Amino acid sequence: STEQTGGDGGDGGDGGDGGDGGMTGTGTESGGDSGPESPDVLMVVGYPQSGVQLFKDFYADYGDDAADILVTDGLQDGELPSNVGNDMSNARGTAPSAAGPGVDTFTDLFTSEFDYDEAGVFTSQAYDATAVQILANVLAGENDGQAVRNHMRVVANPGGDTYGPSELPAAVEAAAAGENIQYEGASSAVNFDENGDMASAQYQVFGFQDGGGIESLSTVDFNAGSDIPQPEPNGSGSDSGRTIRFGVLMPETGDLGPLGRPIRDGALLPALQLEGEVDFEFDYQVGDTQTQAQAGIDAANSLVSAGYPSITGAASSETSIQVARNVLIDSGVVGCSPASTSPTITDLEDNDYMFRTPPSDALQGQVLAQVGVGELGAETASTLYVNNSYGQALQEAFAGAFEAEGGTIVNQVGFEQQQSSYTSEINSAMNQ
Amino acid sequence: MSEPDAAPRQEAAVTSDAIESPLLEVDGLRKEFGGVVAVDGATFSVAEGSLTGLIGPNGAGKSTTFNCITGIHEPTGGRVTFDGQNITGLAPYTLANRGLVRTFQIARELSDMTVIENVMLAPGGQVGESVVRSVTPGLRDDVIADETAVRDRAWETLEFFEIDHLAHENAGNLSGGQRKLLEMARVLMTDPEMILLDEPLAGVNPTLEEKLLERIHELRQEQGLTFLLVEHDMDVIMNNCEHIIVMHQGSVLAEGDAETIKSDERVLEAYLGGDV
Amino acid sequence: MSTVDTVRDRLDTLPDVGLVVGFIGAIWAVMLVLAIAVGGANWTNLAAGFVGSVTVLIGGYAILALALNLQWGYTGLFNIGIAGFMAVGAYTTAVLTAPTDPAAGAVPGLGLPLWVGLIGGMVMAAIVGGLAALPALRLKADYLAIVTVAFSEIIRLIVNWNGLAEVSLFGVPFGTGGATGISFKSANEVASTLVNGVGQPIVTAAEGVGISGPNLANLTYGILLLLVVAASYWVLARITNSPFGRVLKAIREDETVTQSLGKDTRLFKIKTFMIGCALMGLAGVLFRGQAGYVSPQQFRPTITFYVFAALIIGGSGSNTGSIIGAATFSGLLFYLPARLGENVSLGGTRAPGSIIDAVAGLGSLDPLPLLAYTISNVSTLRFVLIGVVLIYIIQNQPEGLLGHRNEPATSVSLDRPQSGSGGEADE
Amino acid sequence: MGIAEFARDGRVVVGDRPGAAVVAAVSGFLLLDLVAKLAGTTVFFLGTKLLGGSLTVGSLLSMVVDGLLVGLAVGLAGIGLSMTYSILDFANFAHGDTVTVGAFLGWVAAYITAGLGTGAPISELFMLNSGRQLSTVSTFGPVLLGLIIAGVGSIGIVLLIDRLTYRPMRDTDNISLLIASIGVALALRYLIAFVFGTQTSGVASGGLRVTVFSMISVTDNEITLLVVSVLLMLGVHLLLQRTKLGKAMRAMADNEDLARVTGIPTERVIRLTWILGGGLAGIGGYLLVLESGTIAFNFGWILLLLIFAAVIVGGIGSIYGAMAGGVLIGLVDSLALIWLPSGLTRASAFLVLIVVLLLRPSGIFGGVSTA
Amino acid sequence: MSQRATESETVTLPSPTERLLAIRDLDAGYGDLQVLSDVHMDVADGEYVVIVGPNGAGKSTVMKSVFGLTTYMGGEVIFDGTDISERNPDEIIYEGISYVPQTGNVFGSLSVRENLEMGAYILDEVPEDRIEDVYERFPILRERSDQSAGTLSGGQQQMLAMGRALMLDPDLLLLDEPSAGLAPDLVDDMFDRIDRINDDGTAILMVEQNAKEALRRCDRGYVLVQGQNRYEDDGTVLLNDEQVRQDFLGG
Ligand SMILES: Nc1ncnc2c1ncn2[C@@H]1O[C@H](COP(=O)(O)OP(=O)(O)OP(=O)(O)O)[C@@H](O)[C@H]1O
Ligand SMILES: Nc1ncnc2c1ncn2[C@@H]1O[C@H](COP(=O)(O)OP(=O)(O)OP(=O)(O)O)[C@@H](O)[C@H]1O
Ligand SMILES: CC(C)C[C@H](N)C(=O)O
Ligand SMILES: [Mg+2]
Ligand SMILES: [Mg+2]
Repeated sequence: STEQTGGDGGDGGDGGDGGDGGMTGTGTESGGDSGPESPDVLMVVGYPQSGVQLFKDFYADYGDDAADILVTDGLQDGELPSNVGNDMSNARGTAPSAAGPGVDTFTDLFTSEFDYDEAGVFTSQAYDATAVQILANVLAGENDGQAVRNHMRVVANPGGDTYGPSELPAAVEAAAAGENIQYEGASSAVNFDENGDMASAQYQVFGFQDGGGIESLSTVDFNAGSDIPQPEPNGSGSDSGRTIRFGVLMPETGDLGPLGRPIRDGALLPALQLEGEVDFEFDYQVGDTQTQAQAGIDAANSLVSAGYPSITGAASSETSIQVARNVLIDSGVVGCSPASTSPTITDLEDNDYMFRTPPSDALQGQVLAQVGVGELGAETASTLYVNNSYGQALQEAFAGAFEAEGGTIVNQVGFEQQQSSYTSEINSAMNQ
Repeated sequence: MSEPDAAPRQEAAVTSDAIESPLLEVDGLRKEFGGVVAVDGATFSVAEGSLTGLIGPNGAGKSTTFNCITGIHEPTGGRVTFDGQNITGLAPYTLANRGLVRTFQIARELSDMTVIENVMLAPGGQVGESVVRSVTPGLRDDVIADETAVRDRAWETLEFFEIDHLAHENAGNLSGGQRKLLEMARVLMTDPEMILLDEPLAGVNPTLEEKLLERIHELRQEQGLTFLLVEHDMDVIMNNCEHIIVMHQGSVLAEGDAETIKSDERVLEAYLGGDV
Repeated sequence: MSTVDTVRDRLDTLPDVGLVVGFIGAIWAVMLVLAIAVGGANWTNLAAGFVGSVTVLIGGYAILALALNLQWGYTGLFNIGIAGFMAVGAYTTAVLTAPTDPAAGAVPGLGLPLWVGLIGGMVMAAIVGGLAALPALRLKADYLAIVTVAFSEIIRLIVNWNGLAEVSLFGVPFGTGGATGISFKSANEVASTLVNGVGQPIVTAAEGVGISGPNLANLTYGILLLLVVAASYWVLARITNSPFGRVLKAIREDETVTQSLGKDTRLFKIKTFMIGCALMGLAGVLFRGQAGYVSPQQFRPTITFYVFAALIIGGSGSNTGSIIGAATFSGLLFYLPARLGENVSLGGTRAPGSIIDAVAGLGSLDPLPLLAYTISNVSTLRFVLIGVVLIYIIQNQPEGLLGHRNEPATSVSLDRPQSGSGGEADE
Repeated sequence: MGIAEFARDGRVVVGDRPGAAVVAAVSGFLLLDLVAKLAGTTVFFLGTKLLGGSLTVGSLLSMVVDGLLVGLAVGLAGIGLSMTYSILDFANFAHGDTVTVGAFLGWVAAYITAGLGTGAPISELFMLNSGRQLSTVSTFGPVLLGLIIAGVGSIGIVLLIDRLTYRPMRDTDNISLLIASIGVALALRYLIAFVFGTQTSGVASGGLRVTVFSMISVTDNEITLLVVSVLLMLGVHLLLQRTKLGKAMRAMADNEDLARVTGIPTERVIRLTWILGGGLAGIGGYLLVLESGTIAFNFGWILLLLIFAAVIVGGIGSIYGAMAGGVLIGLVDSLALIWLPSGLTRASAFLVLIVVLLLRPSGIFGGVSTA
Repeated sequence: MSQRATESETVTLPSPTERLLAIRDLDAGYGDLQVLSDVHMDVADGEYVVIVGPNGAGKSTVMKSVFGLTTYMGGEVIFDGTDISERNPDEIIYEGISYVPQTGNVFGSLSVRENLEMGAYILDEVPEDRIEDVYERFPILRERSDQSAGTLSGGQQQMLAMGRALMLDPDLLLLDEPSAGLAPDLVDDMFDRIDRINDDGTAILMVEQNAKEALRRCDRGYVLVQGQNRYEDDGTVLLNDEQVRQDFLGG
């Protein structure tokens, strides 16, 4: 059974137990001395900047042995251990992986164009998101949101010749000629279902490497099983010399900054790759969401008013949802997020303007639970999650799956981004 | 000081215990600051229409008494009655609206406002002090009419105090003496019944000083105003006040007309130093 | 009042209106030039976007600066809790108007019409303002400041708190949405309905010259905001140019004296605080809630300081100055540099990732990396600019751009009345 | 008589008594509740939980230690704010950013010295992202050097700012100065952001952990914070007590013209004020980072309100007040967790600030003179 | 025009060597506002000089100008042979001038004793004997030595201000309306004390509205009107001058 802490946490209907943090768990009957049991594993959903503080506080108070740690895509930052000052060898994580046919081409392109050692999390999804938009734009023949929207599935889903990242220039030529094409990407085959979600998914289980970097341990495949619609080819194609316009909306700063900057670069890569190779001009602009919904909305407004018909972004689910609701849908601009994984996005009433290239966290929760129970042998777990659409939903998915696997959830504690200390939240989660 | 141009203007010979129709009564007033007892059971009355002097050595508690009467300080004990009503501890604005106002020993002009604005601030119950009236189109005409009247009166007052040439000057740029004049002018604009003056003449040029006293007498005669005056200039006190209260160490030492006071041994010893 | 007076009054006010219109027009012109310079074929739409955004910013800051001018410029009430009062207004409106059956994952509200929400927001902001003022009235300026900023942080932390994200009172579910925020029917939506309904011919015409629907809606919204500014200005000018305003000025100077002259200063202060906070609440919804979404993040104390910067640049104590200041701040200091940074590029030089790499370029006598780094960080640097401008103004022009135009707080001319005295008292 | 005095005067006290009574009642209840929680009992009344719950002594103590440590650093930073507040007579909103500047200067220095010879590129060291985590025990020299640089560097910066900003406006009113300080705050904060970016960097973590009373465990860095701040506070106390500087400072705070007429070299006193205040702020910031382990461009700004709370609760102008206020606010911030959800603990610290201002506008130590 | 009191050109100018303070063609004011124009004044060693004039004439401004507290606009102020017209106040005090301003002349939040200690700030040690002297002269100050000066009565503050200025045993003492707000016995007392200070060799430059008494006691007097010299002469001469009496002394 779940021990609820405190008395005033507001047991919100959808968000799980709120960011309650009270230290007053009704805990054990054994009297104050021995203290209540702490969980076997602590599942943390969050973003890198908060993560640094959070894990610093965790290791400072609990050391390496108190519990195993499970993290998610949001904390897949190779720099995390060195910033925390602990090798984090007790941590495992899961994240959508890059498993598309073009992944190697992409990795080469990415590491040679930019100054990175490896292609970070969601960078391939970002590449694909932009590539599909460019193709849809070329096929539609105009810089218009509605037209791009109508051609997204035409260029991505089965039907027509297949092109991957290495053949991107050829794909553009073909689209310009008005041909129906099928883009198969770096992250996956990139097939959009009814909701604009990916039809299949692969996850990787990772650990943090000694001396920095991410170590991939294994992968898990899923087929979401949803139908892949195949719209009628209806593109008119483009005259050469046209300017193809798209925006990029990414957290260059703020909590997601360390992940956001590489993702942004991934999103810009198709244009850099195509410039000079094809007979089109590219006009793009980057907006910084600062990992805040509001700043995201402002930046998106600015992109929309500058007339970009489609946008790669945003990263954080919270921002993507708010940007879609408050900007994109009203103004008829296509959004394609390379990183937002919250299940909420699936059901967004978005007039079909919102797409994404990574899979929904409904699946990631299951993978996490398997790792927890199977690999780490945990019987009890607590969750510590960033208090937004991403954190809430993913920890819920995990908790559900974990209990389904026979485990017990001890505490579910939410936290706010970028606080100066997380000691109290950690204490609650650790049942201390 | 010039020779008194007239004998002290005594409408009625008032003695210490026979004040008819007192306008202000102070009974057992007490004020402590931490350990210091600034006012210690002061009891006195001020007759309606009179010019009463309040004198006493430095630190006797005169200003503190003023502060307690006018609501700047909350008295520790005692009772203040004005016009038959208990006003102990009422806020300054309530008192001012009832007609009891004061000037400050150290002039407190509103320095970033012009002189005329300072003066126009004073009249009570101005129509335009209501937000609704100031804003609502039809009602604003009343405001303007009222303001015009206030302005005209303000100019007259400034002219009297000979600071009308400074009307549009910021009050903060006035000299020490000019500020005192402004302070008097402002208080008069409130249409008071009684004015407490805390050393209004200190630092005022003698020539102007006479004019001010002249005006005080005029106001008493024309409008029946009552004055309570703190002043260290004995000529002024003796020649103008029909009733004089002497404070010493927080309580009233003696009361009476000029002659009585001048000949009171205790007063001579405590205050006048045999000077008069 | 005589016709002559009326005419003179008109003339007195004309320059101010002219000034404001001219100033905003000039900012628009700057935006237009920028759009033409960087927009290429797309310039019309870009211009509409720039002008629309800048107008919304100007409108929002102008309302806030006017409200602050009443509280601080006139009365000396040093309120640095603006963000908190904005939050109260915005959140009240949001909760009142958010749909009862929200989209998945969003918080339900009470589903009332927008105008009810707006009035509710202003009233609530006024009430909370009054409550905050009540105990704080006894405090001197800088203590009041600290109480108000603490108050605004408490408000923000409370709406941020998950415990109120979704609650249910008498079976009616509603909430603040916690850190996630809340979506509601925004005034902007009304503007776009307007544009897409009545204004359809205009939309068609605009699209003909390449201006997109959203940009037109945004521009319309900006102009609506300016109308709100004009209305606020009119009300505030009347409030301040009256004996009421005079008392406020006097309170600012010396409260004890004002009390001694028979003014119940507490009442005046509370009224002022309430009026000002109501306006701030309104700005909270119309400006920060423009997109139909509010979150705690938007009401951090920094916004308060931006409003102060705007007012000081314009000249505290002057209503006209408040607007000019808001325009200068939001248009020229806040908006323009960011757009410049976005649109100026240095050919092929990509901005280095850190200042060290940027400076390293200087070693090989290549200033381009540093320049590129600077340009790509211009949205950071503009705050340095704002800080420096603030210091410069307060040092060299403490009255602000228009502070010297401080009008005496009165509804009539204060010159010596013509009749009566012939100036015999003059030297 | 100023408004503040007016407020302090008798009239208000009458209104205060009920307020004070409420405060006493609430504190009493919380205390009772705390005892019940420690005893692990819960008291029900009419079916609803009245008070109690459970709380281990160990976690109470660790909260107290946390609060104490943060409080000391806040108090240390607060001394400077308190001094400039009373002597230069304005609320310096740039103080929080001075804390940040000091911390950055100190940590960059510590990082570079610690990194020399390790082959780490200087640019990464400078940007504080080489991934190295310093601690007092493992890298004593660099940490000490950083501490000194934090103090000296922030003194330099603060003097420069005074020269450029405040000195040309010596005789303007305090609100103008306050506004200028807002400008300084913006400029400083975003200059740091321009140079160092907006990310949070982890720079320190405890190298050694000791357990005292077999219940509280503290790291070497926390001990450093404790020792250094107590020593500095003592030093400041002696400085102001043993020299006539303290009195001269108060005289200046009171009436600058008169102070000049009396022969007090006002410029020198102002400079000394900045030196003390700026140095302590920088060191306070450095120590805070040592304790929390992370540094970001706006941490001082976020802390500023807490520092103000400390200074005001303690009583402006009193250095003992600043220290005690810091500790009190630190404890409130940390202990509030016993009763409040974590999202609201910071709010409770601000609430304490407001309550103190209303009940005792001169602060707990108000009126007690500095030297 | 009076036949005795001369306008501007002086009768009894002390010989240059005797001049302790010489003000020449002084222009001064506040910010952009010029208050004084072409003011000249002299104080000889040990002399007792009084300035009278209507409110706003600029009397206090002259005092402040000597001490470097106004905006200097021209002319010179020479003290003991050195030009001090553009010096800072905290330097001027070392020359041997002390100043008691008309308003704001005590440190309100410091105790009475601390105020006196501040008076001797430029000395290395607190001169206990001088504090004792001051306490002798104004016993109330001893009684209130720990009370904060801001809570003293108006008159008590005036005494404290005088006491503070005397802590350094100056060569020249500037007094701005020292008798304002004092009880009559103290007014006399104050004048007596000033006489005594003067007798001990300290030169005095004093502004007084209690003009008759002041002119009676001083060596020489100046009448200042609208920022300019109007009359100057021996105190008693001015006192008996019909015009001066009429215009400035209240008849
Ligand atoms: N706020 C205060 N705190 C402590 N003592 C005070 C305060 N105000 C006044 N006193 C003391 O109360 C006594 C009376 O002061 P008050 O100002 O009333 O004297 P006064 O009669 O007006 O004297 P003066 O003629 O010199 O102005 C003095 O001893 C003064 O020191
Ligand atoms: N700080 C100031 N700023 C601007 N103007 C000032 C200032 N102080 C005085 N003045 C102006 O300078 C002129 C002379 O003032 P001053 O104080 O020297 O007069 P005074 O002769 O001492 O008068 P009083 O006898 O009333 O004290 C006045 O007109 C006054 O308005
Ligand atoms: C960039 C990612 C870590 C974002 C995260 N998957 C989210 O949905 O919020
Ligand atoms: Mg008095
Ligand atoms: Mg004077």
